Amino acid sequence: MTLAPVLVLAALLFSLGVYGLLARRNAVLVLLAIELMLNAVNINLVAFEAMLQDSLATGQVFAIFVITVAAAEVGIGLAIVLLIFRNRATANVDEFSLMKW
Amino acid sequence: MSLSDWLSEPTNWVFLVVGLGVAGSAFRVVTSKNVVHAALYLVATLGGTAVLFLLLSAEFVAWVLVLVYIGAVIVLFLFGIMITRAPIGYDASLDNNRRGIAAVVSGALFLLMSWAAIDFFGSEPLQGIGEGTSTELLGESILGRFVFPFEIVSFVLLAALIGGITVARKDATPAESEEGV
Amino acid sequence: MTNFLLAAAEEEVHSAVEAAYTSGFWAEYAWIMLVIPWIAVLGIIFFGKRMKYLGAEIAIGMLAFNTIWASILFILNITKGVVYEGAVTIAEIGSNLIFELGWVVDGLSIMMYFVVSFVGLVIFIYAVGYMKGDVRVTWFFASFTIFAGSMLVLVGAPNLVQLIIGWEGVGVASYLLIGHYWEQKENSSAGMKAFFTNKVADIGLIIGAIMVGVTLGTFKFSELSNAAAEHADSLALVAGMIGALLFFGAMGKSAQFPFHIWLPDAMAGPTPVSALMHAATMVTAGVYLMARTFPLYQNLAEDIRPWMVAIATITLFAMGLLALVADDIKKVLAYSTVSQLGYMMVAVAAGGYTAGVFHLFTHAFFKALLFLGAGSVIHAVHSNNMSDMGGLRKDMPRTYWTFVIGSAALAGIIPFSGFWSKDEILVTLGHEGYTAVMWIAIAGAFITAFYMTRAIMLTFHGSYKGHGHPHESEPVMTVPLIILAGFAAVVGFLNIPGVEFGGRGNFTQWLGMREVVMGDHHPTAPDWGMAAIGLGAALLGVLAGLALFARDKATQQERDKFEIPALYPLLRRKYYMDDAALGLVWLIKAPFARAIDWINDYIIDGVVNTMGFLTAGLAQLVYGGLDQRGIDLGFNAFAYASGGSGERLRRLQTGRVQQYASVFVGAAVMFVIGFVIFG
Amino acid sequence: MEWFDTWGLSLIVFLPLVGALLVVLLPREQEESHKWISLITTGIVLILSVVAAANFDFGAAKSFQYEVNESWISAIGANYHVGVDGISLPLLVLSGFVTLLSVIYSWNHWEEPRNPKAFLALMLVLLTGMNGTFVALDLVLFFIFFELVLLPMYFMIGIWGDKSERVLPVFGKTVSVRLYAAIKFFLFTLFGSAFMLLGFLALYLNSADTVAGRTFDIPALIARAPELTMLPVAGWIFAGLFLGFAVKVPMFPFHTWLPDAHTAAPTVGSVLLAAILLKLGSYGFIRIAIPILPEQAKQWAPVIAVLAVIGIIYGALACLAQTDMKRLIAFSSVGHMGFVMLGIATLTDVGINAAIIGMVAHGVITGLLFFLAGSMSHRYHTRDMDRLGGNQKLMPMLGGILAFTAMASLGLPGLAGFWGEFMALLGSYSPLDGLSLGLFRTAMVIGAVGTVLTAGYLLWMLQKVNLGEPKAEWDDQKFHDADKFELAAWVPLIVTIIAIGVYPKIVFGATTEAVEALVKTAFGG
Repeated sequence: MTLAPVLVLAALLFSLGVYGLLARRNAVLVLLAIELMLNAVNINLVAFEAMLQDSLATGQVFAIFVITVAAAEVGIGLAIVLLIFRNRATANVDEFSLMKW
Repeated sequence: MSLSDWLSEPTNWVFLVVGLGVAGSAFRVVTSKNVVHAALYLVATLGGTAVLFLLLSAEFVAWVLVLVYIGAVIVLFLFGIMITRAPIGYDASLDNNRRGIAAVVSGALFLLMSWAAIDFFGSEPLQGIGEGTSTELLGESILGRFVFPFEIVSFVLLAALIGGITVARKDATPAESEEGV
Repeated sequence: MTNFLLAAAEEEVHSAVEAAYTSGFWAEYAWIMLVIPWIAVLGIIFFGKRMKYLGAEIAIGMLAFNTIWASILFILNITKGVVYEGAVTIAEIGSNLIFELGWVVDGLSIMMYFVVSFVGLVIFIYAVGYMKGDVRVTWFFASFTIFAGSMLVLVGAPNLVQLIIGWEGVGVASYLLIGHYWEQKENSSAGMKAFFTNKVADIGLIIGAIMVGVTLGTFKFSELSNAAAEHADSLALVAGMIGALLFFGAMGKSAQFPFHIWLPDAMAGPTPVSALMHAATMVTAGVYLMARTFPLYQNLAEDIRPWMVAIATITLFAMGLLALVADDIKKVLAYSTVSQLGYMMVAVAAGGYTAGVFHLFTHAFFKALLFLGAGSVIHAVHSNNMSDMGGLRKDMPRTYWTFVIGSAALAGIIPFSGFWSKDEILVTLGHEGYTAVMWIAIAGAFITAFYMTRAIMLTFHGSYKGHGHPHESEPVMTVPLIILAGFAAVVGFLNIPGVEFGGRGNFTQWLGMREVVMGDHHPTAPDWGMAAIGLGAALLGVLAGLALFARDKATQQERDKFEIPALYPLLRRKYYMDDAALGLVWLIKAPFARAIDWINDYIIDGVVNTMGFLTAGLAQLVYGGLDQRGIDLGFNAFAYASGGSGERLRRLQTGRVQQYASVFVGAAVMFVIGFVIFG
Repeated sequence: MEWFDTWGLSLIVFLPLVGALLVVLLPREQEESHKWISLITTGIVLILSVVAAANFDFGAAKSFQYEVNESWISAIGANYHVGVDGISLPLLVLSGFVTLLSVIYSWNHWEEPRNPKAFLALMLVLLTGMNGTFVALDLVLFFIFFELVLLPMYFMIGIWGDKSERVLPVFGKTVSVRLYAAIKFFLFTLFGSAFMLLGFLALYLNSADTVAGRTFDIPALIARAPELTMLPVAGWIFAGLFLGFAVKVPMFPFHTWLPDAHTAAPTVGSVLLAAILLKLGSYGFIRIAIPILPEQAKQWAPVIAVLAVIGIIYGALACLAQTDMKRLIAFSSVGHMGFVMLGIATLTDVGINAAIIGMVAHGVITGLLFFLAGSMSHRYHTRDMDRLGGNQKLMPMLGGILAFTAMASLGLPGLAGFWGEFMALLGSYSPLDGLSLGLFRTAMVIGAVGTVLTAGYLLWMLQKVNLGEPKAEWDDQKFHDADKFELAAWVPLIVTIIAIGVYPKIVFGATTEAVEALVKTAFGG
């Protein structure tokens, strides 16, 4: 087993995440795309860890951190979407316009 | 290393199958016209990723991924989808009208990153696959060398928790008027 | 060209004259005359409404007091000569700029004190009758008293700054009184026109005063005269400019062409106002200013005098013509006033100090008389138009006879006062070499006599064309007429060449300014040849008037058109001067002002608002990121920056959140590719 | 009276703050006590200012008197340094005077949403800021007071201002008049003073060679002017100060906050804004910018003169296009302050004296005009001149006072407004040696034309508002003429206008010597 295919897979996931981020209107789906990107990062971390065989297992540790942060992000992100939805009755990103001058 | 060499290794077959599954379901996550389906495809992606982690001998991370993500985050997502009453079922308006640009940009990004990966790590072998990383090592690492980031992350989590509650609480709605200047 | 100062003899004469003059109590306390009108104004405003004659008592009492004081000074001046100057410093800027308020007592100012107080007194008394039952009698007398006070401040001014104070003061009084019936827009507009026209001319006066002040370090007339007499080098450099500017100012107040446009409209005010301000005193302020600064023109600013003569000549002739076609009796007199002001101005400009001031003096009496007579008629027939009058001779005998005397004086019929003063002007013009101007002035005398005959014929002869039965006015109005008629008849004798009164020669000597001995030409014996020509022109005018207007004709317009068809449209439109002025004002007010307003709102404020919006957008961007409502920076900051500018725009711009992200990611990719390839 | 010599000024400055505190502490219901406290406080402040003026040594008007110089923030060398000289004395008295009259006027004139407590407290804080600016002799102190003025005025406009809405040109946005004006006022001034602060800091950094010797002290900086003005950055410093003060004056083209702020502000707000706040800018020029950087002042003088003259003509023409009476008066301020700045630009003692008397005269005259405009819109509920008319008939006394004030405003000789205009023109006929004669004399002529236009728009306003028959819509309405509180506030102003007009020495007596010394120190000769 070699490193490159894993990295390519991670790159693919990341790119798909970017695509989703740019192309989706629904806020929940945008959040999903972000999860994809974070997941790609995790794969990278673990793969490099597997390559380097670090004595502290740094890659895996950070993958765990990323998962934690991702959980936090999803929590707060969804809370916001919820709130906006409650006030605006829409979860579409391009209709968020809360402030007018 | 030729393709036949690569294919001669059994783990690579496993990787190929899992990787295609991950890639395919990830593709469906960002293209599905159904919000619930998108979320379920993400479950598949994450499950595949967990298998991949096992292949890369990161068992602990794999189980964390399954437990935290599939167990909690996705459930959260589904709740979010239900509460925002996103149309469960086919909905063409889930995408905006800039898919072309997005596709070009992300495609270019993908090409760039894979080129870089292959160019720099093209034939880098992965050693020690299958040996497994001891959870003990991880534990020592997290609570030893990385205890400070760990504590910070826990704070972030706490803050996110409180923040999420504060934001989503019903009586904490923002001021009704937005007439500000 | 007479240079009246023979350089060698100058000092000697100067000191000799100085020694002969005395001051005494009456001159030292002459400031009281300048101050009590203002006390009277306060008295009228605060107590006038509760008094029997609504405040007129206070005004008349004040003027009576002033008349007595001025008469005493006048007599002192005739017998002994009086000169005094006093001042209070009201501001000192550094060491070289001092502002003073003061009073000057010399021949010229005594003459003006007397005219203002005496003619004012008579007219105020007349006004009690004329204004009876008016809407705002108290306010009328208050404004009128403001005028009297300002005029006294003006003529008593020892320096240019005080003169300007009085000058603008009479301007305001004029504005208030012309617009006395401000319920009608035309009247308040006439007041505005007067004020505005004068204000334009005042630019000259103010800048001229500034130049005097800076050049000489003082605004005092005495210093100005001395500097002019001594040909002070600093002054000589700018004297022409100063002279032109001061004359520019004088043109406004004395209604010289082309600033005459305000005076006929000023007739919108009550008739006593027209009589006192727009005939007898205020409009002569310009002539007075020229007389006060006469040494400057005599010695240093000679090169502009031909221009002054030219303007005055246009005024005296062209405005006389306008009086021919006016139907409104007050307008006839108004144009006549402008024309006579031209006479005064032409005399002063040509170098005839005494001639100009003497005409000012006589004109004050007979023109006030004519206006009051016209007022009496208007009071009786309730119309200003001569086409509504006619045949009033029998109904109003006292008005008629006094009006005739006034007209005779104005037309220059011997022995009435106008004859003597006009004759002196003609002599001066001849003597100074302005022969062409002299002949124009003689033609002007013809026109004067002509239009006055026309006015008398149309008003008092023929058949009555108005409504109701006109009656002679009550004594409170006719007695002033008779008094003024008496003066109009005799004041001319004061300056018959060679005839002396009191101990100090005649009017010419009384007027001598203290600072410099007036050396302008004043004949010692009458010039009977010139008198005959002038009188002949006047009589010709009377005859022409009689010939044309003795017969009663149907309407005013018919007569005019018949007689002077070529000139008629031009004259009826007043040479289109008013239209030009209105056009100018419109130009300033409509396109210019609107353009400025537009620039202010759209361009300057536009820039400001754009900056404001941009800044606010930026602020929202930052604020949005920190907002406790949890608005996610990445999603919405740009949306806020774009602001709520319509659904369509908003969608476009919110789309940009992701568009921006596309660009951002794309650019990053390109950058890295570029870096990889070229790096 | 020895204590007065040292702490009198501080009392004048901070007593209003104490008053404001008292007002704030008392419960909202006790309106009468709020009013009385404010009245007594401002009254005492005015009395103290008058006492200060009476004890002022006019023979030594050029030196600072009642001076206090205590160390304050020693780390940056900022001192609590206050004092008055002949230049600031008239303005100090003016600010106490106008504020007292504003309190009297406020007695029964409250704009919605009433709340006298807050309004009076803000007014008192404002008084502290204004007095403080006029007596501060330390740049930090000056800056603090200069900015302190902003807040109360911001709230006055924003809370008690015009409740209507208007559509912004160009953008087509509908904004609330008062909020728009308040924010514009605030941001504009803040924008300018940011640059001013930079200028102050640059002066501080260059004030001495050693860190310990650096100072914000104005007299010390003036003493060091010859070195400071030769600095390579001196031009930038002056530009910063210029921007800060020019916005406050305001000079064309930084004036656009002024019509909006004036129009939107409550009556008393406009009065204080016009009477005193605008003076802070021109005072800053005289007190700080010119004496500390004389060479730069010379270089900038033509620019200032040109902008001033543009302001005069521009303001007058803009006035002619207005339909809103208050906005017209606001624009007239642009023109009048143009004369003030023209006087300053000449850099002569005549011109600067003209500027000071112009400031005082504009303070009382335009203050009175805003009082009148406020009282009229109080009664008619409109400021649209097309709807007004015949005011003289409906309210003779108010109309008469309006006519008088308009006359004063157009610079009628014998009233206060004349001296500022006349002497500004006089000064620009012979500006400081080295300044372009041609430019300044052209400016003089244009300025003189400006006086004509000024007369034009004021008479036009009088005709539209005061004269003619009242419009039919007012037929069945009862109007009460000026009441006793209004008269109590206005009559002192009228008397002042006449007094200064007839006897300008009231102002010049204090200023002349100080200005002369200032010009001499700055430009020699």
